[in-house]
Amino acid sequence: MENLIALLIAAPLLGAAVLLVGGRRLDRVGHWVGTLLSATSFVFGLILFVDLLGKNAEHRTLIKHLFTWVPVAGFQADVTFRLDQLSMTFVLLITGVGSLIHLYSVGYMEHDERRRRFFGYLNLFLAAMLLLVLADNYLLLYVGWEGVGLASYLLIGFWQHKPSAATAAKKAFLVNRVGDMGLSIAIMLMFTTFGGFAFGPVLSHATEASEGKLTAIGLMLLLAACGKSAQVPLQSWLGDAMEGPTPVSALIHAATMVTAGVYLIVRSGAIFNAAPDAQLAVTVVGAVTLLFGAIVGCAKDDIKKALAGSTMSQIGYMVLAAGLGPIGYVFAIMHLVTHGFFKAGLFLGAGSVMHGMNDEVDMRKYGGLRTYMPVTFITFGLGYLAIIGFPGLSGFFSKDKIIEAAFAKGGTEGWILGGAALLGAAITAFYMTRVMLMTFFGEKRWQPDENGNEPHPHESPRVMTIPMIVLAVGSVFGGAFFSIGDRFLHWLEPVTGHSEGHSPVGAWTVTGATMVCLLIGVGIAWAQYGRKPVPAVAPRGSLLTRAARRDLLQDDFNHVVLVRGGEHLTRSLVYVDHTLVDGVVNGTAAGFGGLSGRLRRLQNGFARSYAVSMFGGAALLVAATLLMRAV
Amino acid sequence: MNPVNYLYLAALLFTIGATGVLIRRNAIVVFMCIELMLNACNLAFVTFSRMHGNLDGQIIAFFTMVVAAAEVVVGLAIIVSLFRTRHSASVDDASLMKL
Amino acid sequence: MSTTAVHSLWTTAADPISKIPAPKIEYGQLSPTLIVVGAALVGVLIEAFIPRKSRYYAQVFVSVVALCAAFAAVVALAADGYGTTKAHIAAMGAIAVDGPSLFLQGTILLAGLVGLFTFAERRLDPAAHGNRVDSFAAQAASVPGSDSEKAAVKAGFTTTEVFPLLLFAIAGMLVFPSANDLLTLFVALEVFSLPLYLMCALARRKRLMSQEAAVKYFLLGAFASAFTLFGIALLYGYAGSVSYARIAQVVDGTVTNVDPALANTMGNDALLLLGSALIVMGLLFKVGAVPFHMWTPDVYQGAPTPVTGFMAAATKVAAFGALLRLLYVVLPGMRWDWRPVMWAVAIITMLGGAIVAITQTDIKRLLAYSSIAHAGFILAGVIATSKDGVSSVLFYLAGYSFVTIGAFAVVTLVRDAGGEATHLSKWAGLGRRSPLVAAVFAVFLLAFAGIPLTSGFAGKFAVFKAAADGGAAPLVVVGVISSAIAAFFYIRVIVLMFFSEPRPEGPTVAVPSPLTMAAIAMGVAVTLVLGVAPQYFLNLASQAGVFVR
Amino acid sequence: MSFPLLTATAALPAVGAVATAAVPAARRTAAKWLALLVSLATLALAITVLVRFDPGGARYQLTESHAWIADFGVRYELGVDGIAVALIALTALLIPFIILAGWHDADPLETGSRRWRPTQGFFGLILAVEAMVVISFEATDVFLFYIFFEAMLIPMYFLIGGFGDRAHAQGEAAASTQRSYAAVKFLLYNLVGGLIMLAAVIGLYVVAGNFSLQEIVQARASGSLHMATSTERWLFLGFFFAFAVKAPLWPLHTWLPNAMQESTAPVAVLITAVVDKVGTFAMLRFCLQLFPEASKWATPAILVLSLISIVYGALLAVGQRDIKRLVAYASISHFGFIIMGIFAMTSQGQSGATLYMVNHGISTAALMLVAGFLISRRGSRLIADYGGVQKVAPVLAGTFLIGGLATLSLPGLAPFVSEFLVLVGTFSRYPVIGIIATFGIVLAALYTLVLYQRTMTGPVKPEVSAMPDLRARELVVVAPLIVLLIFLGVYPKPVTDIVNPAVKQTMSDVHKTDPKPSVEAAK
Repeated sequence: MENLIALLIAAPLLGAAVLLVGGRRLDRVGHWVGTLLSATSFVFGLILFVDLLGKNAEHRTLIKHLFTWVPVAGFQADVTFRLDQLSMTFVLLITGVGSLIHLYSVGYMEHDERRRRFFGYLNLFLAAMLLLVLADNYLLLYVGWEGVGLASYLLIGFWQHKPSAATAAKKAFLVNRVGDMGLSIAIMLMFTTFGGFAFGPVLSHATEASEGKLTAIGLMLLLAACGKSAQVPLQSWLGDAMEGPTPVSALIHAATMVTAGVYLIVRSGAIFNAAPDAQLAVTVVGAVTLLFGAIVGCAKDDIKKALAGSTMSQIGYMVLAAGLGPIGYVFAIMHLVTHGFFKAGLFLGAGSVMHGMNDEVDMRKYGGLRTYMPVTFITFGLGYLAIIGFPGLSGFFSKDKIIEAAFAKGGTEGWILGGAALLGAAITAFYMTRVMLMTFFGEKRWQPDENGNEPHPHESPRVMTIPMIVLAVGSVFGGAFFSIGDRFLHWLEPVTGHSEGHSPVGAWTVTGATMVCLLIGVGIAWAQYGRKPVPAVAPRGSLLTRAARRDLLQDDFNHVVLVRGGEHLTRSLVYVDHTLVDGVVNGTAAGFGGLSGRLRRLQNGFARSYAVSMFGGAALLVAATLLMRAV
Repeated sequence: MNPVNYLYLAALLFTIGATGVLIRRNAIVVFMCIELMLNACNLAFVTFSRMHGNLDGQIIAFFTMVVAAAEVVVGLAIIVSLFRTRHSASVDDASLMKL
Repeated sequence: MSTTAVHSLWTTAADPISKIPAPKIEYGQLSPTLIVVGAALVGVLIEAFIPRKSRYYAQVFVSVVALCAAFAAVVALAADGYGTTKAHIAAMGAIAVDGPSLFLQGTILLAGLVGLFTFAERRLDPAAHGNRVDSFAAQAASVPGSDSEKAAVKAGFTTTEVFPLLLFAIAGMLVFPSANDLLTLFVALEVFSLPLYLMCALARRKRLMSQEAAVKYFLLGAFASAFTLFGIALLYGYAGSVSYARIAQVVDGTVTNVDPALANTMGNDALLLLGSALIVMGLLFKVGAVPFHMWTPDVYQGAPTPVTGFMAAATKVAAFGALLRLLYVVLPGMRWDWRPVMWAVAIITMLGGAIVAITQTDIKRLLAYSSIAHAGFILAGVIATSKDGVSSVLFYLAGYSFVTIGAFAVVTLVRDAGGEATHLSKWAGLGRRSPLVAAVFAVFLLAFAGIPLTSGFAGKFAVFKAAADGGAAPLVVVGVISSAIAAFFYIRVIVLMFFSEPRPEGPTVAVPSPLTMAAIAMGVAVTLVLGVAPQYFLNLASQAGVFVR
Repeated sequence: MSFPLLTATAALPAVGAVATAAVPAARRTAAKWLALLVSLATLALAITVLVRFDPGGARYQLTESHAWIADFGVRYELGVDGIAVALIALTALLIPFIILAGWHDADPLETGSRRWRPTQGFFGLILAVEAMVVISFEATDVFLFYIFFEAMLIPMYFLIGGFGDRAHAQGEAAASTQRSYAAVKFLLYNLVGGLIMLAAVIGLYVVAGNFSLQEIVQARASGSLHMATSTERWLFLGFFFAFAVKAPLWPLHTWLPNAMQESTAPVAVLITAVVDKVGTFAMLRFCLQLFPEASKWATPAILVLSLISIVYGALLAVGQRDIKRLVAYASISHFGFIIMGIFAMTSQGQSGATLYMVNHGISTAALMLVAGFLISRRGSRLIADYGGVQKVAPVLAGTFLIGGLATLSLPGLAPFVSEFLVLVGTFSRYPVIGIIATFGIVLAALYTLVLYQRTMTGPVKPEVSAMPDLRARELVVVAPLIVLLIFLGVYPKPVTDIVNPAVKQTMSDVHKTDPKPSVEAAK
């Protein structure tokens, strides 16, 4: 059974290799090969899942040691996989949603001549992501970690002929690298602290290490998480990442990769539990990001960017929960899964809309599409209800739990965090309603573009709608399924551990408050975009709005400080290298040249002056000899 | 009379010769000055020979004369050929090669 | 020419004449020198009696035979153990037959032989009026460009006198390093100097420069030897003798039977110091050490290139030999006085030669300055004042002399309308035109630069090692630095030859006769052998490293 | 005695060099094939060495020892430890690719005289360099090592100065002047380094009396050979200076960009991937073993310098407009890592450094050779002259990207393992330095991706629109390297197994042990 774990990764890896090396001859079948292989690995996942369910909770951990990777003295890195409830959850999410999106892409990328390569990249991503969640030590996790980064780089920049896409891809990779730095430092710290970096030893002995070290490790892991999960301050890349094809945004930048940070924190729970300061930092980051993302989401007119902001904010919720410790881990993962469903669904819906609208992304040019593309409308609508936490849908359960837990942290912290979470809920309701209204309601606002061909909105082909439907189903019932009888809790508890939080305010109060926030948000949105028609060109808007449109000026900051500053630094260094470092050497050479030129003049061609020098030399010689005797 | 004085004389002559070499332009004169230096050496040899009461110095003086004569032969030959090509015996004119 | 003999003659003047002991001369052991001198005299007779047409061949034949024979004699003597066990002072104290002298004589003879080949080269210049011509004036006496010269050329005259002159010079050089009293030293000095003065004046092309070189060399040389002679006089005055052994004793204070006059002069260190300083100066002039070097570039440039090559190689060998013997045999007692001075000289010589060479534009001057720098390196070995020091210097000289002759021989090949094209700019792109010649020259340059696997490196290493052992580490550092500087201009030439585009009107490379080829081949062979497998020669040198006292 | 395998490994290319150079002018192709075959045969020998070498066995194996220059205390002593074996294998492996990649680089444009044979010279010189590099990896006699360490400059010098990129912006004349400038710079830098080392070598002889590495090390260990602290330090500095020039270490690095920029891509690879490795190798073998105390004394300074190299090199790489210069500065940054690993004095650091030498060789070869193919197509080294190549030559772009990813040490590719080992090794003893060095990985990503973006992506420039994709020969060069990169990234164990014992030895030579973790958990 363990060997299946390896196959789980091998299948998509094989796909990637075949598709990328295979060359043109595979162009016709490439996409099906890719879809098939990801489906295969999903099937493997299911088999393993069933197998785990067969065992009792304590023995639901499978370890598969493949080979020794880097053995140097005390430094022993193995290629070992660990399949437990946590990673199992992710495996199913990744392969499941992944397969659906493969299917969707078959239709979506139909007219792209490089479709084969697209599927190769998708498979590569699956393999890397699976490696990430199945690794049994941090170094191997690191491989998957950067692997998904690479895949995301390739996919964001898939349309490389667009400079914007290439730039976005580069940006994503670089920002992630900053995070990776954190991860590698964390691993080094683990090595010097525990003499190793495999989950087992490190996590089981976490408490023995000094709190200072643990805090350091925790903060470094948090940095890594920020990079991968687009949390403040490393969130800037996610918005630009929307340059990639929409299925990519759905799979990588909504459902799976961006949640890797949450996985990392939850996986390292033992460390964080022993380092409260680090935990606090995590919660703060989460809270800030969930507001940040929400606010950005409110201002964007680009449907994908709006969704990207929402993703950011939802992951903020998860990180917040993960920062709360045992009372939050389970809910973080649960929200992660449900979010995987509805956010993927929303993105696919957006993709379907764009598909029908000649890749138009500006919501102000949509409007009243519900009649043109009913299926998209319904699935998107269900996803919408789910994400704003409409009672009974999955978002309701998972988010509500997180808000409760936030209050349950207790003390002022609890109130602040909880308040932030509530506020976030309200804003979420607002911007999602906004998206909904601007896209599907009101009257049509689209005109023929400059070369006169007017978009003819139409429903997408079956191959695209089926995945949307499936995901919609998931986002409707997922939450309820998990929560009833605390199924998910019991499933995950053995790994993450769980402790009931006791919030100062009753559970129902929280729920009620959430509902109120929800209604307020929806109401405002309706007042703004439902009742009166939406202007086709964005109004100037308030200061905050304008700031939010520019991602709250975070990019501008980066540009001024990092990019410009960096350019100046490098330019001046180039100058230094040329004039100073090189100059010294050339200077010495030139110096000898000049000296030589001067000495040459002594050789003036007159025999008598030669004689003089000889005479002087003789005199010196004599003088020196006498002097030597004198002293 | 104290033979040391002859040494002083020899030194004096030698210095005069050397100075001549340094300041005179005419190759012949320069050459003569060198001869003067050689003869100063001879004087020194003879003097020392007298002081030490052995004859080596005097013998050497003869050798020196012979050598000097040989030098004259070679030297004059060279200088004359130079003179015939340049129509000048000035040492300073012979400064094609420099630096 | 034993003075002691004569002396004894006088002191025993009272006795009947019949008692005069005949001076005892070991002809066998002096045979190398005697053979060469004899051959030189034969050469003179040839000039007198053999018809002009066949003189050239006769002279070359005689010289070659003589040099080979002399070398054979040296080898025989060495094999007979005169270099080591039987080393002693011959010719009644005038000549030392020991390791260093035999080794150096061997080197000089071989260098002379190779040099002779370049002298005898007659294929480089286009034949004038159907007569093959070498690089020497048709008739030295005739004014350049005059009718008499034209006539001489037309008549196909050649200055075959250079061969006897060469032999005389070699003879002098053979004696120079093995001279064991100051008089012999002086006479030998003159014997090898005078012919060189003459030969410098004999260039066929560029007569003016040639004559100028001769004049400068002659006047300065004579000037220097005057100083030397005065030094000898003072030293004689100090020690009351010119025999090395005797002076050494006096200097050490280990002398027996001190008569009052000697006691008087012995007390006077000024004599000793002045005298030794002046003699050393004369020798430093010959090796071309700063500040007595200024004749070198001009003379090297003006003299006929074969002469330059021979001079650069053999003179250095002989002069350093003499210097070694003087410092190691006569003046070890006052080591603490001359060592610091020599330090200074070595340092300025190394640096001066290297630095000034950087900006040279004439290949012959360049090599001249490089030879100055090398003199500095060798001095570092001399200063070591150890057996290693001696052997390392011997080894260095052996390697260096052949590289030098080879290099100058290559210079003779690169010619244009005006004879040899010695200006560096004309060497541009030589590597493209005739890769082989350029490559060979590059090998020589690398040897000069002391790149490993060439004799230059082995020699430099030996010398520096000896110096460091002798506690002259700073000297080694300076040496290293100046080698770095020197490397710069050797490389410049290589760059010029290989990496720059050949000039359309650039010089052509003449195809030489087997003679020059042999000279060059010899140079390359020695360079590589001494570079890759120097052990045998190092043994030779270290066996020969002991002076007889 | 047994067959002198090591000598053969060095001698074969030497003989091949002479033979190749001797091929008549007209038979250019023959010379190429001859050179290729010789290099392959050498590879075979090197593999034999690899196989015959027993990691568990004696420190130096396949040893040979013959008298050579007794007067200098020099013996012809060869022997290989794990580190040497790895590097010999690397050298022998890369040369065939270099030759193949440079197949047309030395075809004569104009003919000087009929005797002018650039092609024969080019390939002959490459083989000569190989021979000298190999023997300096094998030498266990300091003097023997020094000789070839110096001598290898000459063929390199001719390779740099004599052969350059074909099309040049300012025309051939300007190109040749710049080339010879680069060549002279290369030679002078290294010669000065070498001469200073010569002084130290002589000093070593004065102190030790012979040059045998093993004897000296044993004598020092047993205390029979005492070295005054100051003496040891001076000698160490003398040696280290030469190696630091060759490596190259900041601030002695400026010759490398010029050399790599002006020489053809294969030669550039020869410089960074092969010749420079001798410098870092020598630090590991000679500096640490001969002068352990001085090494430890100098460690802080050297670590700082290497740190500067890492960051400085990376930053300058970002600022470059010339593809080859960019790669050169990237290499400077990587050499910083190698040296840092060596002087971190931990097993991870030194094993990592050795592994790094191998990986860097392969990855630079991959990147630089592809870059060379690119440049040969467009005839320009300026990044700004490219754009959108990915569209017209996807395979070329793909391989270029993989080379780049290797340079930024992406996990899964070989360089990651070594770089991480170096970082961990440094971190475990000098945390601050380790952390700062980690910034290097971000900068590496920056310059690599910027290079890729500017050249390969974006709209297709008209000049590159007709650019052909990789040809068969070029693919044969690149593909194996990439496969190797991936393999060693996934399974570096074969190399580490060979290297570790040697590193263990070196660690004991310098009397250092790895720092212990604060919590003994993993055990």
